[in-house]
Amino acid sequence: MLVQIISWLLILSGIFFAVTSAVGLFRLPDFFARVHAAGIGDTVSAALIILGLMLNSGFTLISIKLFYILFLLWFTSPISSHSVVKAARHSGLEPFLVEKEKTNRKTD
Amino acid sequence: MLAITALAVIRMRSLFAVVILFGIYSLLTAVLFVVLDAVDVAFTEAAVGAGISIVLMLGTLLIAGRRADADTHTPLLPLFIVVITGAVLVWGTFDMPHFADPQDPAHQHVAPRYIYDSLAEIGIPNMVTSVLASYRGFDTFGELIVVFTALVGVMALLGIPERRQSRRQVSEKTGPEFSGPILTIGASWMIPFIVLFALYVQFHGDFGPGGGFQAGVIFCSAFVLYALIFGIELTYKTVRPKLLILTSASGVLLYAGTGFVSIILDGNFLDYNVLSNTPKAGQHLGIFLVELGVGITVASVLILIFFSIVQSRKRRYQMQPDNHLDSQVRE
Amino acid sequence: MMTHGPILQVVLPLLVAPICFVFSRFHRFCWIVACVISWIGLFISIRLFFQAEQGVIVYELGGWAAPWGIEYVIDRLNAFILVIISAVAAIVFPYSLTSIKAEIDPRQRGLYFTCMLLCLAGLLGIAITGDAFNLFVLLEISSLSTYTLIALGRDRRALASSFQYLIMGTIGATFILISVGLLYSLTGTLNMADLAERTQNLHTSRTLKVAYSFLIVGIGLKLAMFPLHLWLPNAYAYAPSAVTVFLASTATKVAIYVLLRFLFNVFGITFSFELLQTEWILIGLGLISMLFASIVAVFQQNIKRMLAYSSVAQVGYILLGIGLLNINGLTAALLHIFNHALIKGALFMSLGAICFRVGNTELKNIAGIGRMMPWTMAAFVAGGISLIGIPSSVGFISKWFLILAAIEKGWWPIVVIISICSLIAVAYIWRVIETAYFKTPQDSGTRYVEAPLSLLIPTWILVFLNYLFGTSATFTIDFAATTATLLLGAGR
Amino acid sequence: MIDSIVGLYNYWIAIFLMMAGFYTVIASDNLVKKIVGLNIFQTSVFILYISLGKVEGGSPPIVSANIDVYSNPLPHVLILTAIVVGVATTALGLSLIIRIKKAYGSVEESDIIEADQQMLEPTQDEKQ
Repeated sequence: MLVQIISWLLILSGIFFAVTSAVGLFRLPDFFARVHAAGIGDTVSAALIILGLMLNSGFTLISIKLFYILFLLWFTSPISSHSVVKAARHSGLEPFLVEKEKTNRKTD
Repeated sequence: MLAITALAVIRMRSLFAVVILFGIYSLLTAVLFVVLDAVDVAFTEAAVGAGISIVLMLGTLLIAGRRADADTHTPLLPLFIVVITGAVLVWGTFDMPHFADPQDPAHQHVAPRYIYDSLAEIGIPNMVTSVLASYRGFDTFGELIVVFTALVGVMALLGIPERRQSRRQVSEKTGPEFSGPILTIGASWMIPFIVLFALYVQFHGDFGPGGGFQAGVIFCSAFVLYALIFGIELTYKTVRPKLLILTSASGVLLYAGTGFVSIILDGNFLDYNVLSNTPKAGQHLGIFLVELGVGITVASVLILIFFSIVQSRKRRYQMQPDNHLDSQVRE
Repeated sequence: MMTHGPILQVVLPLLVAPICFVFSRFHRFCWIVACVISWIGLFISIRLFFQAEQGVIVYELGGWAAPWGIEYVIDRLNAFILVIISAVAAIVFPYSLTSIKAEIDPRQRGLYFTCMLLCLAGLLGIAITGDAFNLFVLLEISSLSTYTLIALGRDRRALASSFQYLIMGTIGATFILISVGLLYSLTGTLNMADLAERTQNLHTSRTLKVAYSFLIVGIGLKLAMFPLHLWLPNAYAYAPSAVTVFLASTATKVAIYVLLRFLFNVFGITFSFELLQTEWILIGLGLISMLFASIVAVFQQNIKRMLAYSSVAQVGYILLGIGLLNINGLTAALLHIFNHALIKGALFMSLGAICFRVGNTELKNIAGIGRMMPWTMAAFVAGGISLIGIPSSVGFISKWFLILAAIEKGWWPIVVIISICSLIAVAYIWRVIETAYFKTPQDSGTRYVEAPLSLLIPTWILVFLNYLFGTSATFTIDFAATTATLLLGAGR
Repeated sequence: MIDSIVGLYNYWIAIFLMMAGFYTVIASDNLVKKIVGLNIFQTSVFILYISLGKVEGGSPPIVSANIDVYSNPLPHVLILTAIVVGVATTALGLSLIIRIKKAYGSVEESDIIEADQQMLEPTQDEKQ
């Protein structure tokens, strides 16, 4: 019973983080901040949800598979975020603050 | 969701976005396929539509440019044609058997044998694999030939990928130096797992979703990742295009050879029953060989096509204009 | 081994194609292998032809019985198509080696033979299979290799026309796929014979009608039926000559075979003609394409393109023959499938020889060539005569039966239109002859020698066949008439 | 009526998607977009097929001990084949596009038609 409650708590908080990251994806001012928001969704929320599901299913084959998924996600999604940002930097996109500073300097 | 994505594709003019949206569309379709119980198909659609097709399309975009011009001609005629066709189809559905009704003729005639007898006749639990490789084995052979034909076509058009001679031509924009430590280490950790997974899918196709084709696509994706991170030149060193040409042909020959062996052993073409002492063992052996052939060919064909498209950026093609009177008497 | 004839017919080229692919750098080797395979194929198909006279041959692939497995069915109709395809292949393959020398890059020649083998196998497979979905797969094999072959043309327009064909061809194939899906949902089977049986009591179903119309449109795209013919002239005009010969004399014929098979056997006469009255569509489209394409052909500057339009017109004759729906009409259609393969084969082959020397087939560039390359031009003239339909050539026989069929129905206007189209054919063939024999070259310095024998011999074999089957036609006529009777009797 | 709407809804969605893809193929000027449209068209036909194979209450067609109703495996097999055919066509189409880009310098259909007509014009002048 306690396991059930903990698992549901984990899943719910995972959902909360997922929603946060979705909001961030739309509301944040520039590309890099949005990648950051998406990163939350990929790592924290996915991890919480999967942990919750693992507790829910108990010690079975499904749990092991879920663990593999978690491992894969934690391994790949930071790398892919990294490469997306790298590509963006490479193609000349600059963070919002840098841009802002530049415009400020011009107006000064 | 699917409809919105499809409509967005029509409206968008950034080709990059169009291609990525198509990937999303494919993934959504794959999810829909899982809901509709077609796990094998979903697997393939995800691997092909959201995987290899996108890679090839993006490779093309590198050369063809990213933006589409605004459509110049009026869309009225196409719209008219499309509306008429759609209306005819919808009209036609009114006499169709209803969705998911077990009494549909589609589920009454041929399918029950596949569902209820295939375990006894072929001996493997995944019905899709038994139908694919045995009952309708010739379709799969045809499918393999289609992939092979595409390879021949791409190579005829874009030239055969070759290793470059001089080492200086390695461009500074690719290769491990460019990718940085995070990507290189990440990729070198991932690639063995991808290959392992491909092998699992290849040999587990009898029991779960998967099979030669999916395995081939996954295998190919490992090499695409390698090429993206470590640069195409190193990839050529890892796996030589000539070797791939050989393996792509040998996969087809393995499939056809299985068929011929069954002819020699006094069965019909692709009749696996005669391959071994008992029909079931024969079916096992036959399906194993055939799936192996599919896997080998698909993997090497897709890698080769990827190489060709990537390499074609630098290649030049001579095209003679049509009206050349200067071509004098030959011989 | 001979009981495996049906499968060997298709699989031998498929088996050799990968070998050719691996050794594609040695294009002479590929050529020899391809030729040998095409001759073996011809031998097998002739054997099958005589076997099929005795009764229908059924071959179950993988040893699974029909509706569950895929089966090959060979009756008189497709045995006949098989012979046409493999005979054309057996002549075109030897012809190719010299012909592509002038037109294809050396590195691509081995791949060219690989593609030709794949295309051949695909076409043979379409003709032989008894399974609706298998037909789609084989159709794609032949289509994909065809797109490649067209794109191998030297002109950059070959690329654009190949792409256009790829789009239209894939739409056509997808339409066929939709139709097969609808049929499957109604009947639960994919086997053609089984489909025929199970659609019998579904004639009022709207789904069946939609499946039928999608199938006709899909095949129509492949067939270059009148409003859907746009891809054909460009594709034929810019493809390498040997490819044009092969496609013009086989690809559309196979599509017509598929049309006949579905109209008469799968859906049955009662459904396709008595209920839906398809014959009017066929007659209408046939007449329009005859008139329209013939007239457009007269104004072409490129001879290959001109003959391509003429091909659209000839498809019109065949559709008209089917649409007349009596024994004479159907006989004419079947005869014309065979005869048109011979005629267009001979014409495009002689054009290929001209192209080999001149470098292109623009009308203005061949002025005075009749005296420089007498044998080649003579073959062209002989083929042209046959195309027009002058007695003693094969073209005459099929037109004669077509006219007989129209008279039998009492439709005099059709007879008039057929004669008008023949007159237009005289006009466009005459333009070529006039330029070739009676005009002097613009640049008097250009001299061309006669085409090499490796091109002339295959061309003249086809010309000879044109007149052989034109003068002693009893065998073909008898055969076509019995097959026509069978077809008309089948679906009732 | 309601019965038929519920029973056919899936097919209608598939048809709508098909037509969206079909429209992209014939209406857009850009060759890459045409290929994407073709893919959408084909993928939607796959949805139609897979919908045909679904059985109420069925489960994926892999034999396991305590399941009686399976969905129809045949459409799945057909679509596996068709997907492969689709990717083969795509690959060939894309390589044609690359060659077209190199030969014409553009992948817009209207540009290509224009370029071809310009090529024809000098020949017509010579004739006059």
